[in-house]
Amino acid sequence: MGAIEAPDLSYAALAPLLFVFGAACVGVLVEAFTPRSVRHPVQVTIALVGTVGAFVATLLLAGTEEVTAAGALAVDGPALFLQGTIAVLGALSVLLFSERALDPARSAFVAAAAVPAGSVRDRELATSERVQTEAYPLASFAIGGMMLFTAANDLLIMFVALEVLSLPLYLLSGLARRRRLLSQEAAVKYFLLGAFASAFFLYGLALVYGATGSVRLSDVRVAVVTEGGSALMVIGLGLLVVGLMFKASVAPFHSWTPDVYQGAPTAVTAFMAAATKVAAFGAVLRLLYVAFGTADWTWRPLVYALAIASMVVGAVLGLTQTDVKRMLAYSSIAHAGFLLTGVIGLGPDGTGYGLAATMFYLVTYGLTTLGAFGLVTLVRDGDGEATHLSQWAGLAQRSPLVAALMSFFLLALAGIPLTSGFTGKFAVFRAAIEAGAWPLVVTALVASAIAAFFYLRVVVLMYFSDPAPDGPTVGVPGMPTTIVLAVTAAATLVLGVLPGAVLELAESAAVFVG
Amino acid sequence: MTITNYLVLAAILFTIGAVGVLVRRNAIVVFMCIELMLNSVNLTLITFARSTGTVEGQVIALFVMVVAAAEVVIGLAIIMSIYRTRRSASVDDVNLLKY
Amino acid sequence: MNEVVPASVPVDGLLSVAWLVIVLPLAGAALLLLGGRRTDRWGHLLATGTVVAAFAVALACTLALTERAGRTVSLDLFTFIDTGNLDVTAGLLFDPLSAAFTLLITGVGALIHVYSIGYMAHDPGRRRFFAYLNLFVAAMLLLVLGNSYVALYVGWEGVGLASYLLIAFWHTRPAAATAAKKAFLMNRVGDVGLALAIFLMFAQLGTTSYAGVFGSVGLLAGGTVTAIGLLLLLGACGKSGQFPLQAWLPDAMEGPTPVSALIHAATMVTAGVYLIARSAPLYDATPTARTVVLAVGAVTLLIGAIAGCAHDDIKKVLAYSTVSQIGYMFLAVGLGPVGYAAAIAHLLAHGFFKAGLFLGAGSVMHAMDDSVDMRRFGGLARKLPITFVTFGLGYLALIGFPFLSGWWTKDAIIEAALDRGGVSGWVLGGVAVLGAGLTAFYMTRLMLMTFFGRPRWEEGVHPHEAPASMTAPMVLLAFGSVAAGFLLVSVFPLSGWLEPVFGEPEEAAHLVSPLVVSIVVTIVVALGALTAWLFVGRREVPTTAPARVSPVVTAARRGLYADTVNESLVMRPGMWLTRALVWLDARGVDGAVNGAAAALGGGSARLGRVQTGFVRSYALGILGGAVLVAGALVAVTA
Amino acid sequence: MTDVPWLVLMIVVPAVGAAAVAALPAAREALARQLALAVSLLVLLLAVLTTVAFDPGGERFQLTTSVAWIPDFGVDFALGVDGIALSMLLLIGVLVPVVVGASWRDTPLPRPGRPARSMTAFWAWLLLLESLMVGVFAATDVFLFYVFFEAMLVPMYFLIGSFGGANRQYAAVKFFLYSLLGGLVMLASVIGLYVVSNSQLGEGTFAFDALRQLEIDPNVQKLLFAGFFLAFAIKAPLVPFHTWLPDSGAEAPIGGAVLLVGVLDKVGTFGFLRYCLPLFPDASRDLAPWVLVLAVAGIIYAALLAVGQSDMKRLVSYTSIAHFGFIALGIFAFTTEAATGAVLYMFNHGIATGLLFIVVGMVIARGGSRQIRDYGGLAARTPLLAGVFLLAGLASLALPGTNSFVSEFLVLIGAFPTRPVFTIIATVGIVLAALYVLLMYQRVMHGPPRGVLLVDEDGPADHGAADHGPADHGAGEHGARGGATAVPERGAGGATAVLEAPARARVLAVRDLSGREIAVVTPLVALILVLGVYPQPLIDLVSPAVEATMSDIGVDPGGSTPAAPGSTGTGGTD
Repeated sequence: MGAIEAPDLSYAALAPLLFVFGAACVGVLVEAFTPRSVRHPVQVTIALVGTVGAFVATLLLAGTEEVTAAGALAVDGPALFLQGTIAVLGALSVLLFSERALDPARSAFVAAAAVPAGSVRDRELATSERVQTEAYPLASFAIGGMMLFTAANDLLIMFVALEVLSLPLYLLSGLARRRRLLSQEAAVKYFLLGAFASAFFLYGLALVYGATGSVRLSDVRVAVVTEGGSALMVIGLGLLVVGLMFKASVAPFHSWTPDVYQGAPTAVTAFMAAATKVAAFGAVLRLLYVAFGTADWTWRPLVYALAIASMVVGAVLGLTQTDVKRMLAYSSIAHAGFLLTGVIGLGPDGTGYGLAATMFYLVTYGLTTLGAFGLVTLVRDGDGEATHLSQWAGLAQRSPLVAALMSFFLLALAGIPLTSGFTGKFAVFRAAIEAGAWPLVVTALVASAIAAFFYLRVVVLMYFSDPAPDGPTVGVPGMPTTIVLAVTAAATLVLGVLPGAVLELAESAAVFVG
Repeated sequence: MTITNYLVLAAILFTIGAVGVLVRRNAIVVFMCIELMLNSVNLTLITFARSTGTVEGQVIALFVMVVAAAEVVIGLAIIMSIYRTRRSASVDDVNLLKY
Repeated sequence: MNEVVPASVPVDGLLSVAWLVIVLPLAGAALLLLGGRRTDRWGHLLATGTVVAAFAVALACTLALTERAGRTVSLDLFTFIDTGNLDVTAGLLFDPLSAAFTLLITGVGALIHVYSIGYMAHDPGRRRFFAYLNLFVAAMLLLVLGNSYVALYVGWEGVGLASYLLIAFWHTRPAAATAAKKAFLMNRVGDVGLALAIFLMFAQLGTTSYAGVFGSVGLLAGGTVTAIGLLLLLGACGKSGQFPLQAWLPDAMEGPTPVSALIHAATMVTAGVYLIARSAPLYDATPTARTVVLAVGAVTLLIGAIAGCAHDDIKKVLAYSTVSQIGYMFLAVGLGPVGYAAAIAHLLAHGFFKAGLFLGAGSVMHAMDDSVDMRRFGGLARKLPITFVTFGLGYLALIGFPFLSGWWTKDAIIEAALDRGGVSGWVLGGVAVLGAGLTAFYMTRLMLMTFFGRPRWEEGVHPHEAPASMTAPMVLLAFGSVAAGFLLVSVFPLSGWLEPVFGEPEEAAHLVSPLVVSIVVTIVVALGALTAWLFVGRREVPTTAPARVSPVVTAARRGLYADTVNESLVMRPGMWLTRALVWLDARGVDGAVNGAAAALGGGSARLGRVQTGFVRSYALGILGGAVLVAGALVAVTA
Repeated sequence: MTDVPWLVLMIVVPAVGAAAVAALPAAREALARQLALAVSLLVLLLAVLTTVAFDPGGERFQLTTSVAWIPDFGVDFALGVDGIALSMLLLIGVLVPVVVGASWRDTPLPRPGRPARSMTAFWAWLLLLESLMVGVFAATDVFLFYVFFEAMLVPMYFLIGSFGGANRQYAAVKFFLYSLLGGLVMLASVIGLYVVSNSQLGEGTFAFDALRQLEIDPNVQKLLFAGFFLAFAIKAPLVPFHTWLPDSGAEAPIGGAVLLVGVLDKVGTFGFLRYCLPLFPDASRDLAPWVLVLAVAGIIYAALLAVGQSDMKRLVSYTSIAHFGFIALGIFAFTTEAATGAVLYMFNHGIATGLLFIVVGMVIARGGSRQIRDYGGLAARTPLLAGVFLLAGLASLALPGTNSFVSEFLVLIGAFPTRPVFTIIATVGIVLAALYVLLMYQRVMHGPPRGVLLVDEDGPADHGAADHGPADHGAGEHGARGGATAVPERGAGGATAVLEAPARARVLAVRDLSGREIAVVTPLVALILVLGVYPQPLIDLVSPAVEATMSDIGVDPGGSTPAAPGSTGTGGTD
């Protein structure tokens, strides 16, 4: 019986994860041991400390390239870059969560999720200041899971991370204070479909394991090179991709997205739209580039097709939406397609601009969409947020600033120059064309032209239509939301006008290890 | 018995689970079907662990069980809450959000 | 440089300010248009002054020109357009031909300005009228003085504009407005021909100046020259109201009478003759084109004469007469070197007597409260003695009464036509003679209906002689009508004067002796006049045109159906086409765009149905997708 | 003089002005428009100084500034002008102050039961638009050009959308999407160009001069050319990509329409000259016949449609489409004369059609309706207005003596030697031009009083009798396009209000030009006449650039025809 030699853990390299997970655990304890009165501020602080700490850690770790935890985790450029992104987006989302100025009941989250919606107790609680503060630890767990997701160098870790990020989200989407039925419905749908999809991922994992005898990405890579793609393995790959694409809400695995985005509390939707996308694509990139980078002939056509499907579905279905959140959901589906266009841009043996471009796009899209959803929380009427488009008519006359900001974010999503959206699109399209995929790019451009229509429709409504007499009011945001909007708007502008620094960062970070 | 049989059995179980998800209305049952899918995967993993002579498979199976347990907790919580609201666990009743 | 256009010698002295001829009236126009009401009181005097001054300068220049060897000066002003191979210098070519025209334009122009002072005395728009007149004079002078086809083109369209403005001078009358538009459009059709001719010259020779083009006619392929000739002819027809573009000229009579006299009788409409005469070197190189010119001239002179016989509108009769007379001139220039001088001579003489006739007509209208219906005239000889005398002299000159202007110039043309010999010679000569007879007929008819017989005036009309400012020009023009022909043919033979332009006038061997020709023509003319007397002189003229008349008369009344043809061939199809295209653009082209948008929207709505909201259907979608993906991958790898 | 960054100033000044105006409270409209006028005049001054600093004989691109912008994409913020671009800058400098003057008293379309909106935003957008337009023409970096090209849409979109006619939303969105689609397809080509440069030069660049050196495979060239061409053909616009223009031109406020047709659309033809020809010479040569087909078809087609219009602003828009056909003909005829003519055309058309739009706007301001049939006999009441209207019309039909003649003549005479057939067909457009101009002029200005001037009380009810001919078919067309366009259009600028007003008031509302209006039209009138008589300075300004472009596509810049004897100089020069 030799001594068990424990796998070496480079705690330094794991610092970002430790920060967030630590914050999460502390948060749970706080729920247990602090009086309800002080919970909210404390929880917010903890969550912020965790995320901000994680972000700082990633900055400090910049440049490290090591495989740790017995090869299960790869702390490399992409991992750190995306972890940093997720940390920032997470922090901003937490700020959105913590907004107390807008809702008369001082929070967008339910007082007690366990109380059945519409019951007497529920009506009592509807106006109480009580809040389900578990939202913050849950968020922290989700953020941690996402960061783990991007660093997973091992299919098993990837699966665990997938669940760690998903399960809290399932709950969070059910925690809306207003329109609880919709919120709960969103939770159920998200949960059932999420579990269903992860089952596919898991089966794929099993098949790949069977085909290669290992779940370590590096080993898989070797195996792919040596024995080529056996049917077993490609099917496994396919199912893995299915699981990931579900999270990235790529058509045809997008069907949950509109419903969940619409039903979930807007802050949570923002969080999902921004951070989950980043995490999911982090995993996609790692899986495809590291494990199957040498066998790109297997997945390239697949991604090609998925990209087109996603862009078309997102752009076309978005045209007829009447709900802002739902419209943004379809926009996120379309953007998933654009991101895949970047994924295509993997050059021979890992070179190529695709990785950097995709990562940059993730940053720009995440920040912009977060800001857009943040604005949605401001436009309210009697029963919470007024998300129906007709209610946005003539908003420019009610609140020029909100209208201007929204238009700016929408133009960014449409990819108009001098916004981050354009720089991002340019980057991924360039990558794709360099990889010779110009038909895909043309499709993408036409799709974005179509998508531009529904973005414009909102602008038209806000500026060129007359407000309905009993239209919604525009709430005065508190400090948190204000910060979020300021940061996202500034980022959208800066990344559009002077993207140089971030682009360089992305390029320098675009090297996988393991 | 060759490992193929185990794999096929697992595949069949997985399919049954998947089909179950599609055909059953009760949220609980749907969820159970998903659990069935997970377990069929476990079977696959064990089989491959055996065939490839590596232990990862079995380790992973353990992980999966844990995760599944966690999933159950979350899932039942959600389903319960909506059941108490709607007095129904049918997944077809929850379609306010559409189009 | 060949001898047709002698090399210009450096210009000095008076001739170097020849540009004043153009600038003076132009300045007048600008001043009157920009000056606004301030100039209302003295504007007309200024305008008249500028033209008189221009005439003075022109006269001086012409005298100066006679002293010069080669009698040709070319005057470069500034670079108009210079890029690539194209180098257009804005410059003047002052040679006998342009000199003759300049004198005609400024001279007759001045007289008509004077006349207008009286004629327009009570018109609120008098200032505007004189401004336009000045503008016209300037443009016309540019047309005849320019030293390149481009300069000519500029003047060409300039006179078109002036003509448009003046025809539409009384723009509240729909008829006037429409007539103006019609005139401009038909001219534009001709202009396209002129423009294409210029393009062709540039494409072939890389230049558009007279000197350059005429200097290298020899380099052109026969076909090209013919093409250029025909295109130029198209332009000429448009401007001079020749077949097939003659329909606008009679309508143009909607304009004030002085305009009809100056623009639509004396000067502008003769620009076509000038163009062809000026392009003599080109036409000399292409008999084909020249023959077409002949044909056009012959046909038009008949059309004009026939239509003239049936109209009761005094101005319309004169207008058709103009068409017909210009037909003579085309016929003449079509004959080539033998005809050029004759054509110009007839042109100048015609300028005098036709202007005089129009002014007379104006004076009659002035007396008859602007009525133009000859059936309501009659017996005016006693009421308007001066008008009667001057008009009568113009009439005699026009029909070619022996030893008056028309007799000299028209007979020359007829002789030249006959001298052509062969069938064509006889045919053309015959046509010309016939035309003379018809001219005599319709002019006599006009005279009789207007000045003789019993008054058939509307009640309340009290004819009175016009003021001196109107009669004086008429008198002067009458002298011209009498003497011009004699002077131009015998005293100062124009053919000699024009020698630098058209070369030595060859003495053609006369197939028919001039004397015989004169006698025959005179007889035919007498017959024509007699017939007219039999028709309208002997018996009472009904005050309304008889409705039941022979198809010939109907045809004549309707200008030989020129308008009908234009309408049915051009206007209506054009309107249908426009209508169709408007529909096509809205439904077809734009429809496609909107249709695509609608299709997307519809597709979106239909596709949206897939989003049923049922978890299980979503799950089905995912499962289907998964199967698809796995299947596809296997297919790809296997 | 030359070391001053004139171009940067020309971009920055209006942008800053826009910001300042936008910062003003909505109530301070008067101050806003005064500020706008001041800024636009300052830009005009800058444009003039720029021209002074520019040496026609010197480098192809002058007054250049270049700062690395996005190094990772090899993008520089590079500015510089050749004669062509400079002429466009001058056009902008001249037109914007005029537009400010013309829009001085404009108010947004009144909305029933709502307080009138403020015009402050209008002035801000206008200045921003000016800044971006300058940028488009001054950019020498393809990426930068593209950025300006797309960004330019936004202000125009808001100008049309918030200050346009009754149907403005449809027009604005149509304009934006149409242009955006074109722009995005161009983006594909832009990136493609970048990738090619990346592969050929080692590191990707967007610098125009560098890209011009590339040796691109002909087939690739065709693809890239197609991308650029589509964008420019939509912008220019060439038939059949034109249908957005009549809507935008008709719905836009007059000021917006002037800049839209006068400058914005020139970006398309400018793009042909600056990007399509030099960057893809082979493709340009191979595809020229097809482009010419579009161009010539457009000349005839659009002219006929103009004849058929019943709405003055739509009519003018269609005339512009025809004119753009001439410009395209001049560019793709590949001769120095024609190309020079095309550039002049771009400038002159801006002036002439700008004036036409402004005058039409003045008529509409009086009558309150865009329908030709609501007018008649105006000349009797407003001689001055009629005179300017006529002059603008004559300039638009290229009458000698007006600036447009020079350009049209150059285009045709230059195109004839290489493309006789196309040219001959195009000359038909000359006649049609006369037709549509004179038809509109006669119906609006001539004849007895009609429509708004009708004193008997049935007001515009006399439409049927008003006049027959194409106008009515046009009306039919409008009706067909759904009440959306037909009926409310009459409401544009409160037409119905005016037309229902008692006849006396209605007639009295029709006065001749005011002092302000005279001041607005005078500069344009002067330019039309001066450039009509003495265009050579402008020609000298643009010729070198044109010749450079011609040599880029391997055409002897000397000129179209082999100099034949007698071609050396003309007139008395020999």
